[in-house]
Amino acid sequence: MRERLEGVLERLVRASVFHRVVISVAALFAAVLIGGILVFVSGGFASCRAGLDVAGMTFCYNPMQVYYELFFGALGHPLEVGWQLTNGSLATTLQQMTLLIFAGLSVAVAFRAGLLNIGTQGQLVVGGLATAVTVVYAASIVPDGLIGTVVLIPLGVLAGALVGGFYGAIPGALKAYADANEVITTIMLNFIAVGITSTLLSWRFQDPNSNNSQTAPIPEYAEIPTVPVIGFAGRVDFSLLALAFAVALMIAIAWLFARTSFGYELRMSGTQPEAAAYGGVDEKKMTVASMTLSGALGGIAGAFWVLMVHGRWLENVPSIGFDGIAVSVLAGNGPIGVGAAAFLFGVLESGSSRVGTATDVPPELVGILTGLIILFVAMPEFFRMVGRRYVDVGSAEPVRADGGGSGADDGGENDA
Amino acid sequence: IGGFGGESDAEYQVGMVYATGGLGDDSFNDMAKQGVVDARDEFDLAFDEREPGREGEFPSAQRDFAESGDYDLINCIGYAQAEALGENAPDYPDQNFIIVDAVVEEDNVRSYVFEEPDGSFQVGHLAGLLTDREFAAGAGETNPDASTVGFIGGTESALIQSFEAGFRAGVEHANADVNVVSSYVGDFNDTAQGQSSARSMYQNEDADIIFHAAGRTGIGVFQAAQDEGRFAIGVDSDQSLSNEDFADVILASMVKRVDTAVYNAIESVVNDEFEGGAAETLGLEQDGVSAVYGDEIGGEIPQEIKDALEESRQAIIDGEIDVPSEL
Amino acid sequence: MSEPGMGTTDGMGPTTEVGEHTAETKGTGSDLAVHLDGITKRFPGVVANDDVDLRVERGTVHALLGENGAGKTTLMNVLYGLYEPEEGRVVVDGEERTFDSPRDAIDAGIGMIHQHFMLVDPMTIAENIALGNEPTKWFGMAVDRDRIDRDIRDLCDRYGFDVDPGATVEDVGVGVQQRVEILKALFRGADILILDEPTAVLTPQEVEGLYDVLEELTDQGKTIIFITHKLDEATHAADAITVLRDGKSVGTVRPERTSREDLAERMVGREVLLEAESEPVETGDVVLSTQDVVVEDARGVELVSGIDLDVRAGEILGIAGVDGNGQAELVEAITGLRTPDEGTIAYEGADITEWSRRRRIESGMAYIPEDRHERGLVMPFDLVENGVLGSQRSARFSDGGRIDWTGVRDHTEELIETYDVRPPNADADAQSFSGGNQQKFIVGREFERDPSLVVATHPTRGVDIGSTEFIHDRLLELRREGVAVLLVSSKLDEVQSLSDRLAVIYEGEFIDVTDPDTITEEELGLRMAGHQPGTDAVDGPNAGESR
Amino acid sequence: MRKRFRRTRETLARYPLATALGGLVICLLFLWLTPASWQTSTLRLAVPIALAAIGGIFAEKSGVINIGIEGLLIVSSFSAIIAVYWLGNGTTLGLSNLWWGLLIGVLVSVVFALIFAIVCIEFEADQIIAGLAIWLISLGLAPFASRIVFGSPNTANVALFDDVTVPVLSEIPIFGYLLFDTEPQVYIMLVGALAGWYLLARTNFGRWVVASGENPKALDTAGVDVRKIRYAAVLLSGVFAGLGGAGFALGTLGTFTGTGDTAINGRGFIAIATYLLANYHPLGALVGSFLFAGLNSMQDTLQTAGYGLPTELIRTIPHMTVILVLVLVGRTRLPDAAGDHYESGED
Ligand SMILES: Nc1ncnc2c1ncn2[C@@H]1O[C@H](COP(=O)(O)OP(=O)(O)OP(=O)(O)O)[C@@H](O)[C@H]1O
Ligand SMILES: Nc1ncnc2c1ncn2[C@@H]1O[C@H](COP(=O)(O)OP(=O)(O)OP(=O)(O)O)[C@@H](O)[C@H]1O
Ligand SMILES: [Mg+2]
Ligand SMILES: [Mg+2]
Repeated sequence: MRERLEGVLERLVRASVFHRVVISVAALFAAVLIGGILVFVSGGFASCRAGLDVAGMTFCYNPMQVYYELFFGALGHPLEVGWQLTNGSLATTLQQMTLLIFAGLSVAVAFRAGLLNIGTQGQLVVGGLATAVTVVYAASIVPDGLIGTVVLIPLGVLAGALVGGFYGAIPGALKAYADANEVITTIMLNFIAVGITSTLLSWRFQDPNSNNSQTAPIPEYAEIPTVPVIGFAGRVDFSLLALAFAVALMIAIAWLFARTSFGYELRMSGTQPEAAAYGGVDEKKMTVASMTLSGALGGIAGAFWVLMVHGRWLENVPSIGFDGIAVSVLAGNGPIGVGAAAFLFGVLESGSSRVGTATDVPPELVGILTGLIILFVAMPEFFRMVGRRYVDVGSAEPVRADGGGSGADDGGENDA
Repeated sequence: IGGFGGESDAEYQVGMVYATGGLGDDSFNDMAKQGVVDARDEFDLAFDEREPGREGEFPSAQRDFAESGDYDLINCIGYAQAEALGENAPDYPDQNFIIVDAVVEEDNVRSYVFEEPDGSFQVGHLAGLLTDREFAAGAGETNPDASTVGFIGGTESALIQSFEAGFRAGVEHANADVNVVSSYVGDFNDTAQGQSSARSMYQNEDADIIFHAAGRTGIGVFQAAQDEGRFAIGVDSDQSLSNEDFADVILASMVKRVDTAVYNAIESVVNDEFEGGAAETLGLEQDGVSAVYGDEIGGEIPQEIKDALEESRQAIIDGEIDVPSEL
Repeated sequence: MSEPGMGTTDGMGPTTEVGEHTAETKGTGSDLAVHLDGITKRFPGVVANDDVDLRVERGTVHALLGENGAGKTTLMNVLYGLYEPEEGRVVVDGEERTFDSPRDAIDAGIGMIHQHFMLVDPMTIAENIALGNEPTKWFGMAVDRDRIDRDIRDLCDRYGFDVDPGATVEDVGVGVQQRVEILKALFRGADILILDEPTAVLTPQEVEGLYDVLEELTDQGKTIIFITHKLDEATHAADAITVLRDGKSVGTVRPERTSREDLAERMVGREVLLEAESEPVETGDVVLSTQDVVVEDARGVELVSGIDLDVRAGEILGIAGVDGNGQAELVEAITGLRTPDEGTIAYEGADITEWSRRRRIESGMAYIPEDRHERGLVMPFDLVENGVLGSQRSARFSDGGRIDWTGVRDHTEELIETYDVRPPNADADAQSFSGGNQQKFIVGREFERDPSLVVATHPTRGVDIGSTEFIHDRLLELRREGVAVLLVSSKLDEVQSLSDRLAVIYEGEFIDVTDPDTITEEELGLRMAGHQPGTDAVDGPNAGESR
Repeated sequence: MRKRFRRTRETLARYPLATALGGLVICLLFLWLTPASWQTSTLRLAVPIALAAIGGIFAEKSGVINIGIEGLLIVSSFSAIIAVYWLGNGTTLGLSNLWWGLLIGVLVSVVFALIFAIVCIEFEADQIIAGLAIWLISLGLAPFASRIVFGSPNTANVALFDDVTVPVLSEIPIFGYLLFDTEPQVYIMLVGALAGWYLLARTNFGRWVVASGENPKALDTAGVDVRKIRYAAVLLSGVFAGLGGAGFALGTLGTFTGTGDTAINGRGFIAIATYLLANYHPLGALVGSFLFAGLNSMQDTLQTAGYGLPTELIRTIPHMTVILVLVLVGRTRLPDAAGDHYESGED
């Protein structure tokens, strides 16, 4: 009986996709639960005009309301009357999701290759600047209108991918040829990316018409166009085309991993580098190649941030790259999972501004929640233990004798 | 689902979109908040706040308020919101906005700009006059043998550089021989680095007085001043009041009355007198910017210096002194 | 010759032998150092020990014999407190004990030298010996290093060991490491020593040395249990032998009353051929040749110092040597896992020194790596994915970048069937197979690559008799088909019986290349320890170990 | 070229104490030749880096890579400040409230380290990911709490530690004034580094920590509970990081800034780079922290002296240096079992 159950559990544990989903959902719930407790308790220390009085203390925050705003706010309050699918909040959610898919894929590719690329952020920063600068300069020689759109957008994405890829190749090469730990170098390169881009900006690319630290705007026709009729209309900085591209890229990466020699070699390098070397993979080249691919994806995230969201590059790039780590981890570094995780983090991102306006709860809450989710996702063993306990309670008492007791009589028999 | 905090049923609703750096900066944003809090105490008013973490969040923050249609006025604090507002304002023609520190030429936007270089000129003048003398007050004293003053900025942006430009002009106006050293920490939040920077100025360059325009980083300047027994000049609000722990080294502050701007705008809305499309310049004359002497040690500044400052103030107002706004 | 009832399987209880055995000595259990009584230990899906009895008399050497996976290590881990048995009693020195951790076992005077040495490589020998039992001074504020050194010196004197306590473990040879392990146990006052496959990595001379040590120890009243699956060792060194099969004890015998054949049959449960015979075959062209190959480590120390060799088609060139004498590096240079610092390597007439590993694979070089867990298999991948390892870019399984997984699966299933990989489940992860089955799979994959050269390193290491036999047969078959084979092994009987020519490697150089049929095992052992043929020792007694 | 570097590095690693002393001598030479403000700034700015690095050494040596150390610095500095704010000036139970603040900061850091330890050791979480999570949680939690208490992500100002002057010793020329007339957190750093080195190199606990990171199974079979050692090492990393964060807060910051990357501003990550460069030697980490802190305060000196390099570029000097040093001296050898779970009885 016990073995049967163990077998079932074992199989559950083995069925990795299902397993991943269960763990991720459980982690989400656990994080939400703890976050809720945190919100409620901290409400006891905050001051407010009206609150919930419990045992002489006044609790100012209602966790239910916070989560209502966080999760439903991000979708534009679907349960309220007059809800439209194409609302601004949902657009923001999907916009973030799009960017996070790129960033998450970037991290996933490196992680799968066994490289802890913490540098997606830096790759995104330099890639984005390259996109903006390229498009601004190219716009002066390319005719405008539809031709401009068709030429400039791919050109911009390409520029972002190339420069991001190059910036990712640096830690790759440092790792391959100088044994420099990639965690450290990528963290450092993130700082350096900020320094370099901001120097470049003030040196040459600053928009002369603005006091903000930013490049000149790219022409309107070079921004990712929205889909007419079914798309999100108006000024929402989101395009279904971009999301479709992200999803396509996601599927392409999944295909790359599963079906191609390169993907096989990449996964093998990540799982067991010695075996990969044995199997004919040049470890150094693979390190550089996978970091380049990862960097290129980071650069593409930067490109879309520029081409879809702002129409220019601004200093203080949001931490899409770091969130990409969270997305990839939550997805177990699987490309398809990245889509789902990116949606969740899109919701968190967009919902957090709803929380900020609609409640008095400090907006840093969302950062804490993100951390908690990652923490719980990182410990599948915890949920396995919880699960096992749950299963055991429902089963017959397992037979488990400690050494000693039962064997006492046998000894005598043997001696006889 | 209702929150425990309780919904407000005030007659007027105001939205605040603060500059990056957010509340708690002891200066710019806190001053803006002071304005809306003052107004709330005065009128039947409630307000909601957004603190974007970076420039890219401004468009959506403004839009969120405007989209709901619940707000009688949306206050956009900081020059960095200008472009976002320039794009958003025409989309919501019935919504009233104000912007501080920049001009947005739209019919529903009222702009408030401050003449920071003029205010900085004033404190520069003060510093230039004091550094040459023997002066001790509170926990600080000058070194009469060296005549050096310092400027510490947050990031090296055009706005902050205009503070430095005014400050340098003021120092030079006082005494062309005084040496001005300057440094940009690159961060508005790194107290430790601000401290280290200021320490280096006080110790290596023998600076007597440092004027900071560096937000939280400036706290480090005050700490260093206290440690080294020198002086500092605050920015945006009267920092000898908002940081009273350091009142014994804060000679003066270059105050920017963002609170007045916000209060006035709200008042005009309440009185139904809001006038969009106009830009209001707040300079020395309007008391929009001014050198405010430190609460604790300001009184010990010699009268002739105060008189000299008053003189230069008038000269600027009268256009006799031309204060540069660029380095 | 066979004892009555011993040739058959399970049914015949251990009672007879044990009874007989104990009857020869004191008769009661009172002088038993260890008595394991009805031990059962299960792992998910496996019963590693099934109602095992073991009685070990004080002051004797007791061998535990069995195939891979028979449960020997598990049984000893139970005794050492690493595992908690589901059933059964552990009686030590006549007292029933429950060991929750090795600490308890150590306190009861048990020391264990594990199959894989439990040493901390970057630490010194002294630090390792004292680990966990450091005497302290200044109220526990500091380790008393002088006292450790003194105690170690005392122990070395008493048992005739020769080690340098200040040397770092990773810098000394396996022979020394093993002595360190024994010293570690003695240092904490062990009276009962468990040695798990202590001879796997030793030269015959070192093995002899170990026997002497064991004798010395038993003379001092210590009790030894040692695990092996080598028949000779058990019969040679032990006072009593207990055989395990499939987790069950199939009896305890005295070595003088049994034969190798009989023991082998007990272990395997059927009759086995103990040696493969290689009949002479026509050789062809030179397939592989190296010239003056030099390999240095990161510090610039030469690991391979100028090796020349030729392997012809249809020939097996054996390389014998104690691990760590450069054979691993030589093989890596040949197979492309490492670039030689000097010298050239030619393959089928072409200079391949600069070729990548991939190119070598594609040109028909098969390679059974030394370490199947690290290199030969991607452990978390299933067998299908492992089946294409090395061929992922070959035209056979891919068309310019895309892998034909259906083809790979068919191929893998074929491999599983031909090479009798058990369980025959292509979708199971490589790590879920036992060592022997993993090895069979690797061997199959490499042999079925249609190679012109096979480089086989320790192809049967840790593999039980049955599988070993099979692998040897396949190797000889390939040779008959005209494949060139380079065989590296530290098992003397293996290299000796399979090779057509035999080279002995010592400190990165070939000591000698001979006809394997004309050299005795003892001579071979001497060469492996660095003795040039016909001369005296080139170095001191420990020369082969410290590098 | 590479080989030579590696050889140099190995030689250095072989004589760690000599290397550390050599580094120290070079440092002192620098100190002698450079302005005093640079030196004091360097010492102060080195505090969080050095102590966090030493903490990190213990955790990683025992086999648990703690990249959440930045988070520990954040929570400890925040809670130290808030504790002092609540306690106010004065003394409690005969101990200055600043010291209570320090203690509370350390305690909070230890609590976070404990959570991290449980997650990694008990629930076998991936250490890098869990460390990242600890950082993210701290990064959110400190300003979150600050907003609830102060209505702002930044706290109020509190008093700072005063200098403590050691009589006589402070009269020593060149560095007497630096090392013996300074603030408590600097003493804590110096003593902490020495204590860390002693603990690691001279006590049996230190040996067990090393064994636990290199070959836990060997330690286990030698009768020492690997889990206990790892718990102890991670908690110790919490203590050191807590001392670093709280000492930095109460000795230098005097206020906690919660916006952006907070007042800690990546110093925990620099600490990780520091101990990797120092090849896990606590005294080496101390010297390494001087390198980074020194580069940081050098920026100030350069800028005020009017060398007009772009600020943004100067600010990346420490980061570039890290990469350069990593490339030149090559890979630090991570403990063999770092990052792996260990379960007794695993084969
Ligand atoms: N930790 C474990 N988890 C699950 N199963 C195990 C574990 N350790 C051993 N086993 C199982 O127990 C059986 C006995 O293993 P054990 O290591 O005792 O064999 P052995 O006789 O020492 O073999 P070898 O000669 O190869 O060392 C193995 O076949 C294996 O299936
Ligand atoms: N830690 C473990 N968890 C689960 N199963 C294990 C574990 N260790 C060993 N096994 C199982 O034990 C079986 C045999 O393992 P074991 O290592 O004893 O084989 P082996 O023949 O002794 O190989 P080797 O000689 O390489 O050690 C395998 O089926 C494997 O699944
Ligand atoms: Mg085994
Ligand atoms: Mg075994």
